[in-house]
Amino acid sequence: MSSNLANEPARVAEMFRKMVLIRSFEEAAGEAFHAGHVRGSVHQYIGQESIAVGVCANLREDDYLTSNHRGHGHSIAKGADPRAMMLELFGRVGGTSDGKGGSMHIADFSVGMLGANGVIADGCTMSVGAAQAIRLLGDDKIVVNFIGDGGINRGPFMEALNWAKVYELPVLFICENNQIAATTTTHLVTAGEGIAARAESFGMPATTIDGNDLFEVDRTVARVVAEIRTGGGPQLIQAMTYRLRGHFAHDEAGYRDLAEVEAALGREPIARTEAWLLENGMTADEITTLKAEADSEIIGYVEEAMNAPWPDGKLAFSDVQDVGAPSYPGADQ
Amino acid sequence: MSSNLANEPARVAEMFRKMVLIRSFEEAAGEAFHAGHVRGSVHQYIGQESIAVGVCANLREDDYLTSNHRGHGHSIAKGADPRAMMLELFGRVGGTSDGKGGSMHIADFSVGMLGANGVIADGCTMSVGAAQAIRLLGDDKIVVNFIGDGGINRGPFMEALNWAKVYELPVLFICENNQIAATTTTHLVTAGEGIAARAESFGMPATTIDGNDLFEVDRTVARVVAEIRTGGGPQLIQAMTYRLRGHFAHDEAGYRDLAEVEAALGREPIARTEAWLLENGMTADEITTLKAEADSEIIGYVEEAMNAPWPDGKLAFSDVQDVGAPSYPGADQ
Amino acid sequence: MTAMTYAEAARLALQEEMARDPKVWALGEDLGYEGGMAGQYDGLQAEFGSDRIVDTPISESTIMGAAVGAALAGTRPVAEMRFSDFAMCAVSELVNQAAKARYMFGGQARVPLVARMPIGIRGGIAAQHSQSPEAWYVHTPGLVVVTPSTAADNRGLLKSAIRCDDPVVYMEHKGLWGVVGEVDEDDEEPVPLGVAAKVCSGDDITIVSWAAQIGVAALAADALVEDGISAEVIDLRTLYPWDRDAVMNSAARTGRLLVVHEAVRIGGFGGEIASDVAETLGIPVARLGGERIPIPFSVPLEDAYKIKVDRIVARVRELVA
Amino acid sequence: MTAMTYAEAARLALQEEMARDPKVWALGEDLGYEGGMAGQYDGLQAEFGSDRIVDTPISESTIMGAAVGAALAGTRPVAEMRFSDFAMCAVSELVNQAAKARYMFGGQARVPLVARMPIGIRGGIAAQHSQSPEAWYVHTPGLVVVTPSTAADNRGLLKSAIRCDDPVVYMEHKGLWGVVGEVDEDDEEPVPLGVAAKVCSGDDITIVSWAAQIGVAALAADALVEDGISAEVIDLRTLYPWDRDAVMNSAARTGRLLVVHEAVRIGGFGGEIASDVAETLGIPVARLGGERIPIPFSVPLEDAYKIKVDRIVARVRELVA
Ligand SMILES: Cc1ncc(C[n+]2csc(CCOP(=O)(O)OP(=O)(O)O)c2C)c(N)n1
Ligand SMILES: Cc1ncc(C[n+]2csc(CCOP(=O)(O)OP(=O)(O)O)c2C)c(N)n1
Ligand SMILES: [Mg+2]
Ligand SMILES: [Mg+2]
Repeated sequence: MSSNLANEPARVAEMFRKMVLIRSFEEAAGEAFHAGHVRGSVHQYIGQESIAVGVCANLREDDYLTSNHRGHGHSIAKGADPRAMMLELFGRVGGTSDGKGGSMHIADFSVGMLGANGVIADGCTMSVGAAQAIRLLGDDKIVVNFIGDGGINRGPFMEALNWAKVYELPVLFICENNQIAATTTTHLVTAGEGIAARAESFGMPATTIDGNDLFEVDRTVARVVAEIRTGGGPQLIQAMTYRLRGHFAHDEAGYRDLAEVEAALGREPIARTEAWLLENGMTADEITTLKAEADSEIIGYVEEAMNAPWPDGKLAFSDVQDVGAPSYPGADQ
Repeated sequence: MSSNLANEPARVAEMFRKMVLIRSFEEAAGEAFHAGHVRGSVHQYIGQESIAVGVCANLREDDYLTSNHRGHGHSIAKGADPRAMMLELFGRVGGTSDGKGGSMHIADFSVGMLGANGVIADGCTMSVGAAQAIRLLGDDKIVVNFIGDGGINRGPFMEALNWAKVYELPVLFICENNQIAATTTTHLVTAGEGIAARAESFGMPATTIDGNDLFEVDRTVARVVAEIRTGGGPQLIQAMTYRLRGHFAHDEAGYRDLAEVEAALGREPIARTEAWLLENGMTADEITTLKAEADSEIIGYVEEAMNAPWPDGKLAFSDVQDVGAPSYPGADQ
Repeated sequence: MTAMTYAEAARLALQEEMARDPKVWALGEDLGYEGGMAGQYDGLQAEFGSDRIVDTPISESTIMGAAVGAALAGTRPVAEMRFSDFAMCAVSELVNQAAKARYMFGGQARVPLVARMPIGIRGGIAAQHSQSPEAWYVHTPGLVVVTPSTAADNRGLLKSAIRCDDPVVYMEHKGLWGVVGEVDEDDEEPVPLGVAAKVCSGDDITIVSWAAQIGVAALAADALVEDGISAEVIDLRTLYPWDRDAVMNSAARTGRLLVVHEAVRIGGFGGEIASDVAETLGIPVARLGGERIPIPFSVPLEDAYKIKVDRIVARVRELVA
Repeated sequence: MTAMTYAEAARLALQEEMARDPKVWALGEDLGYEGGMAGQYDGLQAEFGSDRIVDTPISESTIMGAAVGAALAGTRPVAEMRFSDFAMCAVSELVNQAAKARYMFGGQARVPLVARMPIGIRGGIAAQHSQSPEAWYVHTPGLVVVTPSTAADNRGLLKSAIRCDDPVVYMEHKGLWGVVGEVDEDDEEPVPLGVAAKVCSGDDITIVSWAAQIGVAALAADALVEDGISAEVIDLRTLYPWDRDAVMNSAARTGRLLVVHEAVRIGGFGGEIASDVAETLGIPVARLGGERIPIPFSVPLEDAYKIKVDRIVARVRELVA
């Protein structure tokens, strides 16, 4: 694993802790889904944790993040509260959206997390607008948008690349290339040399990195964020990775080549970061403890969620709009 | 002007005749618009005639063409009947759409002209589908799509580029780069090096040519069409040109730099082709006659259109759909 | 008669039509391996090849736009949009192009495509995956709109939709994918477009509905028997053209009309039916539909949106009282 | 009072709001030099700079999507779509994102944007430039829908739309751009959303309409005087929320209702109003709207689509008879 003089073991340990927390969250979310406690769909981020964590370690709390359907990891990394997120998945009071949103609509505006998104690539166009708002308000925030390697083929994403560069907006697009979109091997439906070449055709600098290498993510994003924040214009980072689970919790991914999965497990980011930490002063015991703490933190949230009150049906009628707000129980006339 | 051993003077004269016919048509359409005979909008093709004519000279009648808002030239070049087109502009019986469509909806399916289009870039996605149909039906037709340099920034066009290359479809995209979109100088809203670089980023061969040079258009399209027809996959040609008139007939183009217009007039395709013909055996008299014939042909259509019957209001209710067809006069219940 | 699910019946219909007519093909995301969201394309790529069951990039505009172009060029594409919510990424292609090509070109074109876009609540997939925008497309000239409610109808109506020379917006209800019904496999006749089905007969009130709401309406009709109220339930099946004669005849006889749909009530298609009946017959009319809120995620919130049996029963009681 | 056109009044409103609130900005194609399709942005780029009147690429999805993001991030964008037909290239951004963000995120977000998308027939711009899809957006939870019919309202309602914290679909009518009306420049108060205006008073029938159709309805009311029929014309101005009280009160008094809109009648918003009135008051209702055909190009064909004075008069006579 590549290293870096700036790699402070304490800092790495903290990033590692977040990665492990995401992993625990996702395992628990999957189990809760299979146990029937969580409805809808749950797209797990397992195997990609180093990307969200490495990216967000280089953001300020007031920077914005826009995400996609696979947004749990992005949210936790940006600072959203995993307890409120778990309550949301369970549809309970106290959830990030009070049960109105669910897994695909996690958001925490207090930490700049402007929302997961159920519609692929719509978050991309929203990002460039958020960046225009930043400019208009005279702030030095930046916007980070996460997009998958399947999502890059939607027109709005491509429009957004052009737009970001035309106005030289402070946007960082992170394409998490896990090589698959649902059941589709993306290179089969992606013409040309891929997203980096496309971004460059818009005049946008693009860097391809090993997304499972926390240090490479950290180092690259640190540089790129600094460039963007100081007015360097938008950039794209393609983070190569691998989706270790099915597309969503109810997908057994039978289409996956087992040898490929096996190989990917060997490049999985948590074990790699763990190995570095073991070489750099952390003990196996400390790591075991850290993981157990993460697990028990998350299990606590699951238990809390399981026992938390359901929202009152009335809540379904709030927060629709101010003008012409619906009334409960609603006139059936 | 570049030349080519294959340039048969008779063939060039025939292409020239079509260019002149388009010019006459567009001048007449503009006049009819200003005189109040033609309603709606009329986007003239003046100054770009060599592109449509040079492209279509290399197509078979059964090849498909999809166009945009500036479709008169494309239509005439593909073989649509200018008489029926003029009747359509005037909204009269006998128009290509019997008065239902107007300038932005000229089509002639009998010669593979699948329609102008009032929505920018929607024709691009339709093109790749037409190409899939060709493949499914086992034909060796190709599809040509015309797109402007403003239209290339719409997502559906970019999706279509990817799509065409993924399935290696027989599609030729012609980007007519007249450097402007309505009143917007396109390089100001187009990031990167432009459309050729973008096409290449999708793995699609792209050739940039002087679109006002009939011979360069002819030669390039001949080569590219042959490659596409024999299974070479999609390509893009960027034809540099200049819009000599306003965006539409009611636009005086006051935003135009007069020196630029002056310079563009010097590169205008009809005069350039004319010069070649004069050097290659055609006499000035013959050219004068040819132009006069085109003018009088078109003036004849204008007069006919002016005197042609209006469609009966009932016709508004036909050709909507088979199932649930509206009835005339329509029940007001 | 064979028992099969709504999804299996749709698969059968597509398979039969693809076998019958080589010009029929389908395009969309994950149709091959996944076989569609509910297995409605299972095995068809293996049977017909990847040129006829086309796995596409995530490019909704082009899925729909390509279908329009392919229809203009003489084939019969089925454009699978997965969710009517995602079809909102392709509205121009559907409404500006597919719906208008024939007309704008003075009858030169035909656009025989099926825009397949499931609607409705499946449970917990919330605001961006549960919408029922059928009223939009009913309001759009050029389009036919179909909303099957049973396995047999999903087979028979999909066949009609594929054979139709007009663009058809085909809206399966996601909540019905797994519902089993009897299908007569030997009878390959399509179910005609524009013809309603009578779910149960009654004399006191006509209840008009479609898609998943039909099951709820039928239960309500059962419950009303205890009140001595006999309700006639009509499944429109096709929303445009809707079977106006069937509705008017029934409503003229019962003297009361209630339209029930899962879609939002305000601006919903129930307004068309109710106002048409009121204008034509001058009888009491009423509508039930979702409140004008996005579909929420959590169980009690989603429940608060749904039109359940008790609400239908209560409304009918008021009308009949 | 100053006489100005509908377009000039809109320009004035935007200028006033941009001067008042530095968070207000606009984005769209050709706003700078061209000043918008009807001059409704004339001179504003010179006054406020190209960061606040932004000339964009031809990227409708991003015009709308960027507006959503910019609204979430604390500004008040006006997304100019030029034609409601082109806004169909950005339906997901409007309906899946703008309309739902606040709700899906449990109230964390506000989306104070104006999606400006002119509707209607201007004359000869045919099927892809003349649509009136207001009913779609009325049916969409989260959205406010505004359709001004006069210069004064275009100023006052645009101001309200810009100040509103909800996403507003603002639908000017292209046929009204050049129509002159009196505007009180000194009165900077916005016209409230959701409040109808009485165009003329009457006792025999209530005619509800909006946008360009108001002018036609008013002429019809004039013509009906000769028949001894006194018609009250109500301009809804806002379609969602529509001023139900004003309509119900008037209709309860006159005892008859006619809704007239330029949009296609079938599935149009007239169905909502007529059925609601029929359900609530049980009085005779009727609707007039365009036939379910795309808007054709040629004069007699376009005329055959339009709802002219004589048709309104005839329908009212039937109702009052
Ligand atoms: C516009 C749209 N089309 C289709 C879908 C359905 N869908 C959800 S996730 C997904 C695959 C996404 O793949 P990718 O972008 O690579 O992200 P990943 O799942 O690999 O993280 C698809 C097709 C959607 N949500 N939105
Ligand atoms: C989707 C869409 N957006 C906007 C328009 C309005 N419009 C018509 S033509 C035009 C400019 C097109 O420029 P370009 O593509 O360069 O073609 P040109 O007019 O130069 O031939 C615009 C913005 C439209 N017709 N469709
Ligand atoms: Mg992926
Ligand atoms: Mg141009």
